[in-house]
Amino acid sequence: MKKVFERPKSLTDVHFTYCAGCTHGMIHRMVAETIDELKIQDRTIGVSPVGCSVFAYEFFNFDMVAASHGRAPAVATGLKRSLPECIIFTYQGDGDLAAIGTAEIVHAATRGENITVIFVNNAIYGMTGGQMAPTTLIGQKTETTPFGRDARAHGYPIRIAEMLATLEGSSYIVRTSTHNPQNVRKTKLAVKKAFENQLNNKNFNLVEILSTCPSNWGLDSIQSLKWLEENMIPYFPLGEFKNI
Amino acid sequence: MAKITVEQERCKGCGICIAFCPKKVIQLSKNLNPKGFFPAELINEKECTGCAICALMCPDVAIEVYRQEREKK
Amino acid sequence: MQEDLIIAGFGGQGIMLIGQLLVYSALEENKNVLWMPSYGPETRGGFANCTVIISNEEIGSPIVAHPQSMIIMNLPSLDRFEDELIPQGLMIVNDSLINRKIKREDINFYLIPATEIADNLGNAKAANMVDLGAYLKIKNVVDFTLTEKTLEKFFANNSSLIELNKKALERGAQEIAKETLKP
Amino acid sequence: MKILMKGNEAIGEGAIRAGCRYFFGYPITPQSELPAYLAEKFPSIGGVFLQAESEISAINMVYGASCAGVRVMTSSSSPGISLKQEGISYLAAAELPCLIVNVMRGGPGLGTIQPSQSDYFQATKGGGHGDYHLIVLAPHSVQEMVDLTYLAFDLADQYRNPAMILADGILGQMMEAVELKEYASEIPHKNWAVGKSQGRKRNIITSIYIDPKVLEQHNLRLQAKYKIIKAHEERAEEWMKEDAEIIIAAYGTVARIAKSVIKKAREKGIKAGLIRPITLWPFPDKYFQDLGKIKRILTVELSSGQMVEDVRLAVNGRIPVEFYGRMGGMVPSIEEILEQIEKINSQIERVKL
Repeated sequence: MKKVFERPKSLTDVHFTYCAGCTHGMIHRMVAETIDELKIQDRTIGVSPVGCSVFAYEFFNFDMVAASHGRAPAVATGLKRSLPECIIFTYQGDGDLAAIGTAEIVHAATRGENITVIFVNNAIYGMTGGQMAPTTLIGQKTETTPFGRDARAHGYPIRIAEMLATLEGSSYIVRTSTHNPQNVRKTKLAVKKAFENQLNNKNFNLVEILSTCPSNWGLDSIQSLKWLEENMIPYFPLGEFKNI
Repeated sequence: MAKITVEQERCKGCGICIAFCPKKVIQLSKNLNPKGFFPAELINEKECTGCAICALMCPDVAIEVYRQEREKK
Repeated sequence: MQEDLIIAGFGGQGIMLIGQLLVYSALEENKNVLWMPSYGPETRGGFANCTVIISNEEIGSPIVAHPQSMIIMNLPSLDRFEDELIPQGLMIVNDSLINRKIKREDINFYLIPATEIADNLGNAKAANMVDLGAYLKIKNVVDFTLTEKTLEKFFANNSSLIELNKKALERGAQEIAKETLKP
Repeated sequence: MKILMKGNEAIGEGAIRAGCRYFFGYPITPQSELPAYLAEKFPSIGGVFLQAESEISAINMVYGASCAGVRVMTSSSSPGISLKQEGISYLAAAELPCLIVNVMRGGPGLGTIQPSQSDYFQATKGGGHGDYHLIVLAPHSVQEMVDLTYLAFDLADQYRNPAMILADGILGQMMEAVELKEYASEIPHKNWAVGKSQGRKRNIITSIYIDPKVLEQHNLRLQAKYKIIKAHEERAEEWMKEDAEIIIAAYGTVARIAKSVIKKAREKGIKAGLIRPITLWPFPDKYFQDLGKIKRILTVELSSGQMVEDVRLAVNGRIPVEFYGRMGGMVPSIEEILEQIEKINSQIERVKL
C-alpha cells in the first residue's frame, strides 16, 4: 500500500503542546504542507507570537523567530525588508493580532508588506486561561466576562478580515474555518494562496481561521467544533473579503 | 484496500477523527498512552477506504493513511 | 583666541545662515568651529538664534551664556539677550527694527539700519548680510574676502543673490567706517 | 579633510560608512535630522528607510532585521526610547546586535525637547525587564558622533548585544567640523542569523526559556558575556588629570562645559581635571582607581544625579564625591559649575589648615 497522507517535512517531530482537540495543530499542518508543496522550506522564516502558539518555533521545521506580544508583523517587516527573497509569515492568535498588536497588523497591511499572516481566531485567550479576547462574542462567558460579554461594558468583537480588506495595501484577505473537513480543505486552499501571493510579490495576505478552544470554552472537542459553527460563523462570516 | 496508522504517543484522544470517519472504523483504545490519553486506533481495516478525512481533521498530525494504488486500466 | 557670538532675530531673517557662513569660512582657515541653533517650537516663526564659536584651541562648552559678541536683528532679541553680553562686549544692532535705546552702558554697540540699507539695495532680506559685514569689519575673526567666497558657494545656484549679498556685506562694513555711528 | 556636520547627521553618515543599510524609526524631536539624513541617502545606496507607525513597531522591525543578520539601527528621544524598552529587552535576551540612538530630552513624561541626561539609569541599568545591559557610548563632540557610531556597530556585532549611543539635543543639533575616517572593520559573518538555510541546521531566534533551570543557564551565559565586555571595553577620557586635586566627572555635553570650567579654574590656581566616561556601560571604573592627588570629585549631570551613583561605587568611599546637576532641559553655565569647584576647593583648604 502506498502512503497517501503523512506528516509534512516542514513540521519537526516535536509533539504539539496544544490541548486535546485544539485546532491549532490542523492549521500548523496546513501551513507546513503548503511550504512543502511550494518547495520553499529552505527559505521560509516563520514569526511566532505570544499566546498559545508561542512555541510554534518548536514545531515548524525551518528558521523561526520569536516575536514579542503583538509585534510579529513588525518583526516580519524587518525580516522581509532585509531578506526580500525569503518567504516570511507570522502566526498569530486573536489577542496577539487583534488586541495588543492592532497597530502593527493594520500598518503592515496598509504598507502592503509582502508577507503572509495566519490569524487564528478562537474568540478567547487560551494561554493565559480563558480571558476575553477582542473577538469574544457578545454574551460569551470568559474569566474576565463572567456574566457574558456586554457590549456596553466591553465593546464589540472586532472583525479583522473585513477591516483589513478596506486597506489599499492588502491583496488577499479571507476568513475560513476548521469545523469540518470541507472547511478545512478550503482553509488549506486559502493558506496556499496566501503563500503563493507572497511568492508573486502580491502585497499583504491574511487568512483568518476560525478555531476552537475546548479547554477554555469548557466543551469537548466535538462540541467545540459545533459551537464554532453555530456561534462564531454568524458573527464572523466565512469568505473572501479581498482577492486582487 | 486501505488503512490508517495512529501514532499512539502523539495522539491526545480528542476523538475528532472518530466523529468524522464516514465508515466508523476508528475508536479510542482501552490502553492509556504515556501522555495519559486513550489514543485512537483503527478497528476495522477492511472497511477503511483511505479517504484521509481523519488525518485531515487530526489536530496532532498523528495519522498516516495508506491506500492500494489503483491499477491503471 | 576664542570668539563667542550669538546671532538673534526672528525666523526668516537668515540668522542661521550667517552663522553658518561664519563657521564654514573659519573652517577654511583651519580654525575650530561650533555652530548651534536654538531648536524646537520657538524657532518656528518666532525667535531664531544661534551660537557661533571660533577658536584656535579645542572648543569646550557649546553653551555660551555670556558671549563676547552679538548680532541683534530685532527688538525681542535685544530684550532677551542685552543683559547677557560680557562687559566691553560687542553688539551689532539692526537699528531698523528696534525702537528703543540700548540700556547697557558698559558695552560697545553699533546701531546699523540694516533692513533699510538692504531694502535700498533691492531686498530687505539681505539685512543679515549688512550686519554680518559690520561685524566682520570690527572683529575680523575670519577673512572678509574668504567669507565672500563662502557666500558664493552658498548661493551657487543664484548669481543675483550672490551679487546682492556681497553688496550688503560691503555696505555693512562701510557703515562701520562712519565714525558717527557710535553714540 | 574636515567637513561641517550637525551631530544628528554625523551619526547618520557614520552609520552609512559602517555598512548600516536599515533604519526603522518614528519621528521625535530633537533627533529628527538623523532619520531625515538617512531617508535622503539610503535610496541611492540600496538602504531601507522605513518610518514605522510607532516606536514599538520600529524597535521590533529592528529586531526582525537583526535576526536576518544585517546592520540595523533606530533612533529616538527619551519618551520614544521608553516605548522601545520592551523590544530592547528582547533584543538583549536574543543577543541581537543593533544600534539604538537616544538623543535625550528633558523628562519625565513628555517633558521638553531641551537637552537632558536623565535617561542614564534607563540606558545603563537595563531599562526594560530582566537582567541585561546595553553597551552604552556617550559622545561629546560631533566627531565622536561618527567615531562612536563605528564603534557601536563593531561592539554590537562582536558581542552580539544591542548598543546605544546616548547623546542629547545639544550634541544632536550643533554643528562642528568632522573628519570622516575610513571605516576599517569588517562586518562579521553571522552564522546564527535566519535566512536562506542552504542545507544548514535551522536557526531559531527566541528569548523564551520556559524551564527556569534553562533560563538561569541562559542568564549566567549573558552575565559571563557582560563580564567580558566590562573587562575589555571600559573607555574614558582623562583631561588635565595628572596633577588634579579636584576632578569633574561628566559625560557628553556636560563634559564639554566642564573643560571650559577647568580652564577657568586653573586660571584661578585651582588644580582641576576631568574624567569623562565614554562607555557609560560598562562604566569605566578603572579610571577611578588611581586617585593620585585627587581629593574630591564633583559629578555634574543634566539630571538629579544618576551617573554619580556609579562614580561613588567606583570610588568606594575613598574620597568624597559631590554632585551638581540641573534638570528639565536646563544646562548649567560655566560660571555656575566654577562656583561649585571654588566651593569645594575652599573646603579642601580648610581641611589642610
